[in-house]
Amino acid sequence: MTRPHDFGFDETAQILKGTARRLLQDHCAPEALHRLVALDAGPARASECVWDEALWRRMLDLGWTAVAVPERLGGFGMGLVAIAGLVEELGRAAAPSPLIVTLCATYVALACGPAADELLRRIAAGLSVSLAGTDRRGSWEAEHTEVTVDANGRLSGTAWFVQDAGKVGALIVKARSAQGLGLYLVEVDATGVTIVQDAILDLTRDQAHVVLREVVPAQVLASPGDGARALVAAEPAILTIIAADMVGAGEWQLQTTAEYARTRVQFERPIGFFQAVKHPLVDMMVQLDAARSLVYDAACAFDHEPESAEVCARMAKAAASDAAAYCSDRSVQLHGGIGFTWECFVQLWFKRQRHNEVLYGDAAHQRAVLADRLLGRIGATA
Amino acid sequence: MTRPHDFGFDETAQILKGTARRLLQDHCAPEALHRLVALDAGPARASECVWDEALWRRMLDLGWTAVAVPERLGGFGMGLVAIAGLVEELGRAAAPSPLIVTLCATYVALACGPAADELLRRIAAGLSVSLAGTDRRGSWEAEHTEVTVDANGRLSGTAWFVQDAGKVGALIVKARSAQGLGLYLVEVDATGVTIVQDAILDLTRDQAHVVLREVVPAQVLASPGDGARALVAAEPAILTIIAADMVGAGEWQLQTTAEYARTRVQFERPIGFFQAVKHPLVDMMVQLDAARSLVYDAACAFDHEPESAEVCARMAKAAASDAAAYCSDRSVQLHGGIGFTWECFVQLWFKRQRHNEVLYGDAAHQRAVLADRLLGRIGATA
Amino acid sequence: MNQSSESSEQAAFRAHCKAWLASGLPPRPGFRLPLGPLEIATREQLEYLCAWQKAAHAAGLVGCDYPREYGGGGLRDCQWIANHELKAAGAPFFPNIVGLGMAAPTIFHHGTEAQKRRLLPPLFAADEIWCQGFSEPGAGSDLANVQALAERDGEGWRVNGHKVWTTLAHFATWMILLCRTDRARKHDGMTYFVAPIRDGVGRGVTIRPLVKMTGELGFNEVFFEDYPIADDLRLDEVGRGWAVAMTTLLHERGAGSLVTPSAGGGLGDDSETTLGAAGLVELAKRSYRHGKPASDDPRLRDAIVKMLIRERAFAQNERRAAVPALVDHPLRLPLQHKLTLSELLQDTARLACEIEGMAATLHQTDPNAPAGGRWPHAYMNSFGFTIAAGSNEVQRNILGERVLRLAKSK
Amino acid sequence: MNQSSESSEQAAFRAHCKAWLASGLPPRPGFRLPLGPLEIATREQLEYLCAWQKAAHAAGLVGCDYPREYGGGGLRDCQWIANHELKAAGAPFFPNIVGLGMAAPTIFHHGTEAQKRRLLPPLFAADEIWCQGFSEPGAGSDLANVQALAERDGEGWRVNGHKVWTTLAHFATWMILLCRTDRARKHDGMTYFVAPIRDGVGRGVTIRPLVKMTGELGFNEVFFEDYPIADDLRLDEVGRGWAVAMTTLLHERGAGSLVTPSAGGGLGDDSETTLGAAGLVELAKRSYRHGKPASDDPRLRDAIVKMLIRERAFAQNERRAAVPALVDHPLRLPLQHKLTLSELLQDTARLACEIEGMAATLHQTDPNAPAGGRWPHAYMNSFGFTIAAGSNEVQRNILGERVLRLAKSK
Repeated sequence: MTRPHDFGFDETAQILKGTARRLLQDHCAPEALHRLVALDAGPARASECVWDEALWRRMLDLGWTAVAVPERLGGFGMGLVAIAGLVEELGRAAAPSPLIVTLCATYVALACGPAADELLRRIAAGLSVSLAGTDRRGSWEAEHTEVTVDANGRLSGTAWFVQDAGKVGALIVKARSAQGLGLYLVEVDATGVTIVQDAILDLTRDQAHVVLREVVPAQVLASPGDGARALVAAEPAILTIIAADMVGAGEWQLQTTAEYARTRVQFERPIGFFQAVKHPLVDMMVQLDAARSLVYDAACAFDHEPESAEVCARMAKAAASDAAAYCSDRSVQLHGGIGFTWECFVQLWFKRQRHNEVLYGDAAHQRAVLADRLLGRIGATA
Repeated sequence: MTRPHDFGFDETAQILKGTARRLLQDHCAPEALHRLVALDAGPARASECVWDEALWRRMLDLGWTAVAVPERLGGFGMGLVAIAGLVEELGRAAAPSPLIVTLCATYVALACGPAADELLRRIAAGLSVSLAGTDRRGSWEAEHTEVTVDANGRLSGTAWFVQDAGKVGALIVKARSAQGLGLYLVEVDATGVTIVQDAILDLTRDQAHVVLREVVPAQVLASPGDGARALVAAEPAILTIIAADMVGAGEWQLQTTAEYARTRVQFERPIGFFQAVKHPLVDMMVQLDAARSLVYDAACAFDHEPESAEVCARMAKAAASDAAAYCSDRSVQLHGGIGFTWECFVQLWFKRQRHNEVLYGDAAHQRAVLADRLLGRIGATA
Repeated sequence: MNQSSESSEQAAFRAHCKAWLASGLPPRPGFRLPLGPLEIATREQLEYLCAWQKAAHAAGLVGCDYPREYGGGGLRDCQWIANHELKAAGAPFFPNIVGLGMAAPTIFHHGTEAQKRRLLPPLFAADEIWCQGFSEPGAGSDLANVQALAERDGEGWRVNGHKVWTTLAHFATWMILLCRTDRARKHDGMTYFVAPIRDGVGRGVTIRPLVKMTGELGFNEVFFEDYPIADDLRLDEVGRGWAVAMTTLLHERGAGSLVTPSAGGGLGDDSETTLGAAGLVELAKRSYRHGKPASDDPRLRDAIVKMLIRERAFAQNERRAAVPALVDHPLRLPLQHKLTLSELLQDTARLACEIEGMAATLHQTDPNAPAGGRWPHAYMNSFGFTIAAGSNEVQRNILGERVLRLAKSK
Repeated sequence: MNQSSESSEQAAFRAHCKAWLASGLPPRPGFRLPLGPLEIATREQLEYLCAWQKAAHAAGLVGCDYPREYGGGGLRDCQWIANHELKAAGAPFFPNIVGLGMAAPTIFHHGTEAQKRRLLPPLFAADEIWCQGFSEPGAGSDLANVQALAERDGEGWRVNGHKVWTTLAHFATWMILLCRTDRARKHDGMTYFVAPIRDGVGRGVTIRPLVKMTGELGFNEVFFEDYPIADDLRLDEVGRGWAVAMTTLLHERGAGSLVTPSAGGGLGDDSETTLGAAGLVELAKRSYRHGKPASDDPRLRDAIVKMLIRERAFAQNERRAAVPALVDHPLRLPLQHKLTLSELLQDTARLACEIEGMAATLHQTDPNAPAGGRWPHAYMNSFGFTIAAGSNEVQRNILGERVLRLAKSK
């Protein structure tokens, strides 16, 4: 396949991104977001699922769950490059919604073949779905699920760190049996499903662990033994999506902190005059630009050159995680005292970024896997 | 034993350090040093051994090879804390001499017991000695020597990365036999010894690999099987001495670069006005002070609490290596164009520091060993 | 541990500390202790800690180097010994942190005899808690921009203004208060007061808690509206406020001549209640990466050892600062104290979050949060320390200008 | 590789490049090639590289986007395609780096028709080598402080002054020369000339090589004493020198509208002649740590992969810079070019030295020096890049001010 020099970021992608920017500016501005998710500073807030369902209905009206679904299944069949543009805007707005998990789940479903056609149709029609299969140690590796399938095809065990579980209608559950890993669609209201909300720091999402007790899945998406392959195929898209979220959120952190540096006066100067403020802002920009270019590189590789998609996606996730960490850290420090308060908006992005950094493996994890790919496994040289 | 709160840095130590400062200011000022070692910029210079033998005789007159030798063997019996102060001054002046290698060798001899009494007497009287036993990969670990002893006690093989080999009168050679590691005194002019000067970057020392062909040692300092223990006992002192050299050299880099920042004018300001210059200078200072405190901590531990000497020494070497790397890097960058030239003195310290950083294991090596001590070996927890 | 260079007074005092601490530590409370004075949230925490400071003061471990007539111990160069023994014994911290670290040395150097006799004894005994009224919304790092106005009103003064970041204000009896008394002048237009703010609540003083980004309390805003203050509560002369404030900050930054009484922060169980690098080792042994203990990951091992080295270097800097022959400039090490400590705490907490991985997403109220969820909170709270008392950017300016004699950046 | 968004002109040009490069590369020379234009040391190296540039120009790969009447290819937006194919083919670099990257776009934008016709064709063909006369001992990062004085002398000018850091001056025919023509004005008191300095040697021009900290040559000092220069060698108007110099620097920093012709630097064997991160992988496989290959050390693996990521990000930034819909500010990516590339090269070389361990002490003349001793030299030479063309400190100011609209620091 060919890799377009412009990443394949075409007019449709531009329109999608532009629409997202405007919708979120209108309905998820920082003031509104803070009022929505940070009204209560008390610790009880941590395990609540707070979001704007009216905004979600607008997103559904715009068909955003359908963007990645093929046209033959009722979707728009857009490439990951266009999706990355959309997700950048969700990150920039720090918008709480089940869209990102649903997009991730869509790529898993796409990798499952015809067995997931029905699910993809439902997603295109507005079903929100999250992925469930991380173990208690936070590992997303295929073999690390704690959910098992019994001889009757019923699922039992706990899936940890399920993102936005409080907002979705269904889950794609990773489960092990003697034949290997399978993937199963589970409706959240099915018998035997208990969703236990975690108390988390990030105010712009929710997280839960999902306890399954002999749950009959609504559908088998990948039979035992076929699940790992589908997950591996979808992983570059998932990593790219999370990285795009971080790049968008980082841009908000950069612009908001730069604006503060242009207006806050100390020692009779806007603080951006001081190189101790100016240069870290430039370094935020440099790191973000590197990560952003790698996000589009990875999305383009996924769309056009699958054999290099994994390496590119891990590079993007690693660079974006590091950029997010640096931008979060400096956005608070450079805001000085005010940046350290609950009422200042920077805390919302800080916490969203910290959460995204570790999702599906932090920067060091991605680099460790990349080292295996690019330097050979340890012991291979000796 | 007890650890004095003031590190045991007493009046004698102060006098030794002060004398060294003055002597080196008078006889090894930067201009004189540059004239001595950097007269020739051509590549042939790299494998020459250039030093000021008259200055060396002054050092001998002051008894500096005798400082660590016990009084009963004709020395001054001073502690490592006092030696560290002396070595700091050698580093500050970037003085070329065989003193540092001789001090390191002295601690190996001290760990050999009565067999090395004669050698220590000779050192106190002015013999300069270097250590020989690093392998071609640069490992100083006891088991990695490439020199072997035959049944007749003759030494053969190559010792790599021998420091200041062109200046010393004798070598302490690590050699393996079936019975284990032994330590041997070899005179540099003994039959079968060939000293091949390496071409190196540092202009303030020389380095060689020493080829031994059936060399009859002048003396057995540690019998086969006893050598490793002596090396382990001496290693904290060796690491502390190299770290002290780096701390002294780093202080020169800091003060010289700060002086440049006070006087060089750009944009109508002394460049030290700009935080992009000021803050790195402060960070140089912060890193140097941490390393310096750890050097005296390590020296004091060696003198008073041998059980913690290794950990303290490795911490000092790690911190000093990192500080040296940072100071070297920034001393060139902050000097701008002029710092990048042969005629500017900073290159001399830059290269000395780069050399010291890797001697006896760089910062990461020290931390890897420290991790084994402080976190347990890998696999111990599982 | 016998110290070779100690005077006999010091040796005797050390022995006294050891003996008293062997039985003088308070029992563990039935509730969770805060991680530091800035995190004191409940009155029961405060009372427990005040009782402990009072007992330690009664035993002579608090304010040892101050004269006896001011509630001190009348000793010389002994507070560091008490601190050392307190830390070794795993004693809890002293709650009157602003009082001990900032108000006491300032009152001692600038107060009248009457002020010293009135204010210092209850400060040492934690009978009266102190808070600081320096920062304002427009005067953070740029303290010389203080706008809170004290105007002459008969014999005394009347204050109008708005202070922020006043730790412990809701528990405090007294505030050290920096005001402008002359709008036409900058540095020499300020005056320094000690304000009985608890008595002022409802009579011109309003205290409003500021919520930190963690959702916790700890700081306050304090509003003054025509708040009356007597002239005998002025410290030093009118217009000398900046100089007095510099004494305060010198001590806050660890560079003062009087050692601040301090203790560990724990009750013996380091890994549970402190935020030191030792906690990282424990955490790494309990956390997993790539299916193996995080403590087996060579990259994390390297990072943890770096922190252990920085922590030891910090302690050894304190040790070396007391050895004149190994100090090049009297302010060089003391002015690094706050800078290096705050960045060490921040980097340690950040690394802990990395070790925790996905579990670092959990709030401290989540039962599965590792180490009680304290590390992500510690990371966020660490910004209070890197920003407060002159941001670290300003600290680097001060070090560059005062120690390296570089041109002033402002 | 067919590129979906290319015009037919571009596609045809790409095919042409591929076809020509399949046979047009020069044979390996019998001597060692320098690592970059700044390291050209001997006349035989220069002649080999000039012959190569001349051949590539004749084939249409150099100056493709310039008009034909100036020796260009008359194409649109094709130079990047040539550069891409040159790099993919492992072609050697072009030696006339100052000419192609700085002089050509400046002459194109500010020169007269006659100047363009006279100067550009031999520049592209490497028949005339160019050097830069901007920096002075007192005007490094602060270029506006240029003191070299050009005074009216009849019809022409007479120049007195001292330029430093003039790469390639000893091989150059021409110099771009920034002079002060009005002492009373700063930015608008400068004028820009193109000076035939080879002809001037012995007639007012003295060239003295500057020795780098590596002991190598590469830079020069140039002294002007009553050096005469004709008025038709002035570029743009008197007093407009600063504006013209900004065009030069914009292109040097990679932010100009004209893409600079460039190639790889090697002849197919990456690990031997380039300084990229791929060289780190090879080096790590051949080096040892703790008795094992350095490529098995997880900490070094992590560090090497970081460099591979930064290197790819740099290339992807170049790619994204050409996609307007993914660019927020026109100068944002171009102005990062020199900053990120120079720090990437520096950090890569520093890491290589760490991988080498003790062997990094060896000079390139030592037969045991790994990779021919190029990494420690590359580390030292990298400071030329982080300091030159406006130190990276100044680059960060420019980015902060022009892209983030922060207050000017100077």
